[in-house]
Amino acid sequence: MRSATVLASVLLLASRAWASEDLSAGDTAWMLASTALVMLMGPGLALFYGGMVRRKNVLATLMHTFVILCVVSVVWVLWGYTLAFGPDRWGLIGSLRWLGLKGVGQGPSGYAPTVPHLVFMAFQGMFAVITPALVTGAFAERMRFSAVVLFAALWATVVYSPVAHWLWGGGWLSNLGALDFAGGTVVHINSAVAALMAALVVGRRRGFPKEPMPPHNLPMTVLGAGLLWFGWFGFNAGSALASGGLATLAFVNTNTAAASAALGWALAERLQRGKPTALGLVSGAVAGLVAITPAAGFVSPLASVPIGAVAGLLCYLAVGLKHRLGYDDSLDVLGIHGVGGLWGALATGLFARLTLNPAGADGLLMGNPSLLLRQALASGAVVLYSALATWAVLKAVGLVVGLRVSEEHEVVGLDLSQHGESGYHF
Amino acid sequence: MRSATVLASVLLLASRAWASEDLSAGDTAWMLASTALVMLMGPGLALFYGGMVRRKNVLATLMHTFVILCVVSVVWVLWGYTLAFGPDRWGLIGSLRWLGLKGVGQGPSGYAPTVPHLVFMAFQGMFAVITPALVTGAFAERMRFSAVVLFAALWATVVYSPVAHWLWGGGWLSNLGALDFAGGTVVHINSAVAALMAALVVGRRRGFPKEPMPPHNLPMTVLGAGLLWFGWFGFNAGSALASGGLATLAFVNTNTAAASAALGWALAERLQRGKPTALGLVSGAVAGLVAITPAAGFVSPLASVPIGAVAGLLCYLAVGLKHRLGYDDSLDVLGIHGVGGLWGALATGLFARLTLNPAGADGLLMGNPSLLLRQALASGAVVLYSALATWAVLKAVGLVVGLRVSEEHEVVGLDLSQHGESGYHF
Amino acid sequence: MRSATVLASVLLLASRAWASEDLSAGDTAWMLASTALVMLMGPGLALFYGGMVRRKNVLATLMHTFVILCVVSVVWVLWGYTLAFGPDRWGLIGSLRWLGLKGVGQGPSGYAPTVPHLVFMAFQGMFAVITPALVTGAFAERMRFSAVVLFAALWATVVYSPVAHWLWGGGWLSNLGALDFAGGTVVHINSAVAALMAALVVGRRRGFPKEPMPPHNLPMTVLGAGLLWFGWFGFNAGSALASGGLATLAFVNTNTAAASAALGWALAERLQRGKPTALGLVSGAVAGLVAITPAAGFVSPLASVPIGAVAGLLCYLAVGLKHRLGYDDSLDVLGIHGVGGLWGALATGLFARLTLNPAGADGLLMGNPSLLLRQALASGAVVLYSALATWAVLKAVGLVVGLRVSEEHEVVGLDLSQHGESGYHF
Amino acid sequence: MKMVVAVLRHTELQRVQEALLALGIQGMTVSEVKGFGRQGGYTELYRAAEYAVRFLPKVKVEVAVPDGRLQEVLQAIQGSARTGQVGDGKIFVYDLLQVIRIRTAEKGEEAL
Amino acid sequence: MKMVVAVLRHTELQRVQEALLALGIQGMTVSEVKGFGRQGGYTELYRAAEYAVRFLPKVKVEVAVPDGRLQEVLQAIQGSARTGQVGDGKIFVYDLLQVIRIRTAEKGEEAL
Amino acid sequence: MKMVVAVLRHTELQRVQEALLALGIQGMTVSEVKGFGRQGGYTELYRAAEYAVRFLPKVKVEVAVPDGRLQEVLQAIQGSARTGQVGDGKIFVYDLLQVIRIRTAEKGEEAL
Ligand SMILES: Nc1ncnc2c1ncn2[C@@H]1O[C@H](COP(=O)(O)OP(=O)(O)O)[C@@H](O)[C@H]1O
Ligand SMILES: Nc1ncnc2c1ncn2[C@@H]1O[C@H](COP(=O)(O)OP(=O)(O)O)[C@@H](O)[C@H]1O
Ligand SMILES: Nc1ncnc2c1ncn2[C@@H]1O[C@H](COP(=O)(O)OP(=O)(O)O)[C@@H](O)[C@H]1O
Repeated sequence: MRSATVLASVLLLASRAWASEDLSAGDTAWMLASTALVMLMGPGLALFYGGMVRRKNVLATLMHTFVILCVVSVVWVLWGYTLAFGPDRWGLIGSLRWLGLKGVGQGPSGYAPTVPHLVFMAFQGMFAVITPALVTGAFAERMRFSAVVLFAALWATVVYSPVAHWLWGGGWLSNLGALDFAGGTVVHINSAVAALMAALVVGRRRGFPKEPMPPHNLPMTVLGAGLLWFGWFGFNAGSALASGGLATLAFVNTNTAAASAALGWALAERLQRGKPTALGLVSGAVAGLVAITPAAGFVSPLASVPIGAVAGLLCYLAVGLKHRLGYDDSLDVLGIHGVGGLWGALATGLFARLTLNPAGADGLLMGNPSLLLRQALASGAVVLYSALATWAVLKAVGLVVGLRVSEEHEVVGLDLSQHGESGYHF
Repeated sequence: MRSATVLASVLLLASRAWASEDLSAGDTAWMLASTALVMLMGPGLALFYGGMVRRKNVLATLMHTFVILCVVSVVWVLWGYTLAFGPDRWGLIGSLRWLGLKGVGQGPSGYAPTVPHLVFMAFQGMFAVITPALVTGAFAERMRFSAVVLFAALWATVVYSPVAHWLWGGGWLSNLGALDFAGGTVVHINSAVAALMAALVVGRRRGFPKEPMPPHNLPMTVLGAGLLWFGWFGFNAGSALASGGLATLAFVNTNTAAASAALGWALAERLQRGKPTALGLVSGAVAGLVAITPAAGFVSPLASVPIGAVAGLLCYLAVGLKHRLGYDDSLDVLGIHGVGGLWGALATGLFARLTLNPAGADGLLMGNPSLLLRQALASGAVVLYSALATWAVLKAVGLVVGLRVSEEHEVVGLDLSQHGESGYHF
Repeated sequence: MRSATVLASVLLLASRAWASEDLSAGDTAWMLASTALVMLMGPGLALFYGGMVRRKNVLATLMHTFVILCVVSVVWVLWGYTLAFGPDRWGLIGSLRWLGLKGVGQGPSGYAPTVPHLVFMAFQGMFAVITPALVTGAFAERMRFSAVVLFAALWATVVYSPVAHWLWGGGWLSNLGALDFAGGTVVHINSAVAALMAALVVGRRRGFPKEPMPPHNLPMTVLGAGLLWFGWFGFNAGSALASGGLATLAFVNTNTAAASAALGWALAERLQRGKPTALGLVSGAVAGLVAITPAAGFVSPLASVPIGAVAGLLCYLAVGLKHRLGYDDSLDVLGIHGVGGLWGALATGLFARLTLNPAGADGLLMGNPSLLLRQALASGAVVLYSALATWAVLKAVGLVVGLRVSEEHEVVGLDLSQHGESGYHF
Repeated sequence: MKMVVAVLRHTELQRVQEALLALGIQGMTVSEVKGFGRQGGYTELYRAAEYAVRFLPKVKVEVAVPDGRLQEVLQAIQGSARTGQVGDGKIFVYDLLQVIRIRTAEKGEEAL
Repeated sequence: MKMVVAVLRHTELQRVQEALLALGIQGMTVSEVKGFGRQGGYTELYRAAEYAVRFLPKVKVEVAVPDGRLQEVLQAIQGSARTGQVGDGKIFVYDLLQVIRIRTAEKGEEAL
Repeated sequence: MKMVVAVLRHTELQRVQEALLALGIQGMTVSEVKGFGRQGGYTELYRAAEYAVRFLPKVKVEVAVPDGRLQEVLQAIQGSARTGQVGDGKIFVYDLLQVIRIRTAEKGEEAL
């Protein structure tokens, strides 16, 4: 009898342990921290971009990212999340079942069984924020503020949510077997293509490319890059959706690729122009962070070195294109996030190893060429959809509020003309 | 016999699991991270305020928050913690049993049974730091440095510790059933009332309100707001005192309210004056963070949208008051933390739902008007006590070291006259 | 029979619990967060230093730390980690068994049994980054960029890795019983001695000490100090290599010592020169963070108050030495990290208490004088080795690429002459 | 025409501007300068280094005026910029050979 | 010799510089100033405070020229700095008693 | 009275100031300028964009002096500001019609 009691209490204990294993405090702690880190990429990006524009546009540029953090945070809670991650409809979009977060609560979800559904929602929401924020680099220094707000709300709904669904919400591209650990395709290729469309539709800055437009505050840009690097640990290692070995692998790869890419870019500058630059070093780091994003949970730390170094080199070469081709992607979203993201998607197809992550696949170097193909296909699909849908969104925004400020306001600067403020009173 | 051995070892295991469940590594990880995040709100607030003052006072303003981080950290360890959280005396104050952290160790406490007592102490200490630091916005650009130091030490002891005890340390207001999840009353209403008293006692800046005193470095303010938002995740979600569903709920509400409030303020500016501003956007975000603070663990994410939006609107209207009423609350502590905090306390009484948090209560919208009453009562009690006690503290500081710098020093600027430094040598 | 099944399932449960205890999600969450925090000390240090130099050298100074983050991150993955932490050879150095992270994977290691080996590697890697980055303060405003890059790679290999091995990788100093919780000797004394050698070998800045060289942007330095303080929580509390009581103790000590030291320095300034300064306050905080580093996991929070306060005072006195002795340790690495680190190492020998950490020891105040001796011995050994080896590294770098820029370039500034950039276009 | 150049305290700029507006002066150009004079400076302290700050921030106002209005302009500036403390600044008067308004190519007093 | 001082819009500086280079002018000195004139300013808004920004950023160009080249320099500046909108700025001409090149101690027109 | 305006390298400012103090000169006004001249500039690189930096930072010193002291002041500046490298800068001398000390309303040489 005593034994029975003991057993009963052991069973009780077992069930408690079971229950507390369902929702892991450690995994939740890491996902909360990761979500906060990805949120910090917003201010990081704002500073990264804000330092690169001319002084008269610094506040407007900071506001672009900041207001998108606000707009998309609300959109995501109301309808963005359910469109991206709600129960699948035809492989294309999420249903409206989780509209306004109905049913998204403190218990776990199918996406991440050891953490509250709400933290998965919040983590993904920060990705929905950062993606349109990246696009703003393309139309910096000339876009109307109201156009940015409207663009962000529409684009998050019409472009980001479906694409996220395709790869992460159970949509057709994930069924196809394409891998995107933390958003190389969903975030970077997607935003870069949108950026190119925006640069083309909105048109060049007055004076581009003849007039010098040097960055007004590069220490601000360096600080922004530092915060981006820091936040990216949440972005990539958080994409394991749990604490543990996989998160750690992604963490290490993230750091290694960022470092390698910064060195790659600086070396290229040194060789071609004799001087490595601060802007080059931090741009290279961002390029490496972009490139490792889709691969972070699928490749080894050693593979991160070439993935990063090549990213630094390729993106350095790519940022020169705009001067030759004549479009004004002002802060090089295409050159860095497009080229870096595409290289990362393909590099995943080259370097991935199933032994590192059973949810992954083997890449070309492990003798499996099919993954590479699937990566190319997924990238291509996103390029196509993003280009068309972004074009439509921009046209709609143009009709409703107008895309560009007047030439006089552009000359005076957006801070004074659009917001009635000056960045500095020194 | 074998069975007995098995049982024994199972029991051993059970007791181990029990023990390790007592102190949760995951909960502790989140509380450590949260404490660090709240500490970062110090530098965040310093920059938020530092960017808003004139160039000649930037270092002095940064130092206000920085020195308070130092002074109150030490005060808290020595006597502040035991006054606020030591074993209750008459519902009014903590006893001196934990003076100098005697008995506060690596094991758990009654306040948070799954994390070390020391981390609870440290987490609460960061709240004791940030509260007087908020007050400094009211007397920026004219207060003596030694007065700030003395004020912080006294105020943390005489005002913050008792009020924290009343709501969180087992004091009379918590027994009354008033809710304050993360400090709407203890931190924000409390500091804002103190700020108003300080503005009145210290007097206006020379030249206020006629002379223009535009912010000298708004990008600094935007960065500060970004760090505040980031750190606030620790402030609010850490107030669950554990990782898990409740922390997640508070996290999501925090982000949603901040975003909604920023949009609310910007919209109000747009409607009333035609232009949304960068300072308005980030001020709105802070207003939303303030307002959600007391409610974060009691309301749903959908409720955070109106809580935030109304906070943005109300605080926008409130910051105008000082020009009409003539007091110089230089950086609008009352307008943002007072009005936002009061609205948040009442909104908790409106939107709280017992089903979300069994330690909470139902609010008016769930058919329970009594909570609203209790919220109003608690706020009123804190307003009254804070006003009187702050007044006394200011008078005492004034007698001992004098509150204000000389007019000549105010004109030259505090950096040069009080600290022998210039913020910038450009 | 039923009972047998129950027992079996209980045993299954037991084994699962066992397994999941091997790798703790909570411990891993804290180590991932800590690693990210220590990485952020890179940008923090960059800003701390960058604000103190003259405007014309701000980017070069930021780049020093940033490029070292990149170079050492790669070096560490490739060969640095195995030299420092690979299986011990003669108590002096790690073997090459883990070259290129071979065998360093997602499972636990002997160093930290509850977290993935990879996160231990990454955490330690961030220490290897920050140590040479600290050195750059000694030769700011005159060093060639290529020399910095080469110096970092060599120094991390030849100086940092062995010294880390001696104290943390199972080398002779740890066998001797010297304590260094988070790097007082390995990081701070080591970098400070290297800094002195660098200041002597590279020589003074043109114009030192006659020409005024005031910091160009002190708010940047304050922000950097804030980020350092925040990141230091990862540095010290992460050095527990797990979440829990010990990490918490280190966390609390870190905060308390930083606060006390800032107050100590400011008080000394006030007494000696009448005015506490912003640069003094934040320098004091850093001095306190340095001093508590070796002691953080061995002493009580109350002991952190004198450890910090004395650190603030001593370092304040020490930074004056360079003007009297005539070497140009430009940003006071010796005065702060050397003096603070040495004091911390000895203070550990004074204040350590075995009851707080069974892996520690009792110090002099607990009646055990031998620890103090061991601390002095370990410090002495590192001073000696670091001085000689750093000298050799500097000579080698000088031969290969030259240490110093031309005088003309120094006058124009490193940003323009070495990197073809200006920090600000205002 | 004359160019009146005044080096002032920042705090007095607004009063000077208002005094000039009251006279009907329609334009001026302002810049940041640093002044060294009898006014004592401050000592700046950065860790162990002390620097005497002998250059204090001042503001320089340039106003081109027709010859006939010189005296009243000088009086207006002197009256409004004065605090009576050392460091109030100086007014310098130069002869102006020519003034051209770029927009219209107007010359001389018409261009003011 | 004459000193030609022009207050211009920032956006026109490059064109002015090119026009002067085209004339063979070998040197100039530029500084940041703030101008007040007929050109309307902006209103700045900071929370509840509104400030009329009456001082707009301008750039000041100083060119010392030999007497014989004054007219063409004035024309070059006026031609290249003009947008036709209020706020184009002004050109002021002073007499220069002496110019010295510090490096060589050359004096007068040789020093230009 | 004369106004002596010198455009110098930043690095020589301190020596110039000391040279003037040694002459008993009691005041001066300094500002930041950018100079374009024979001195070669640098190339700035920002990602793919290269800009020739033709404007180099210089410092402008203004000293009002009594006529009788002009020559020694010119010599002091020229002597102390010279490095012999291209870009040492120039000294310009203007006639000053009037000087007023705002604090006391003193005029002319008394105001210096
Ligand atoms: N000889 C001078 N040449 C040019 N500027 C001068 C001269 N003397 C004074 N100044 C300017 O006038 C300012 C005020 O002069 P100062 O001697 O300090 O006070 P005050 O004019 O009240 O006697 C100085 O800061 C400087 O900018
Ligand atoms: N009387 C004046 N003295 C000095 N500067 C002047 C004067 N009038 C105008 N300015 C300068 O010229 C600039 C342009 O003048 P403004 O009246 O706005 O336009 P415009 O020259 O096209 O009529 C002003 O911003 C100011 O810097
Ligand atoms: N004609 C000029 N008018 C105004 N400033 C000039 C002129 N020529 C040169 N300067 C100023 O003098 C500085 C030095 O001139 P530069 O030709 O480079 O060297 P140097 O005087 O040694 O020949 C320039 O940077 C510029 O600021």
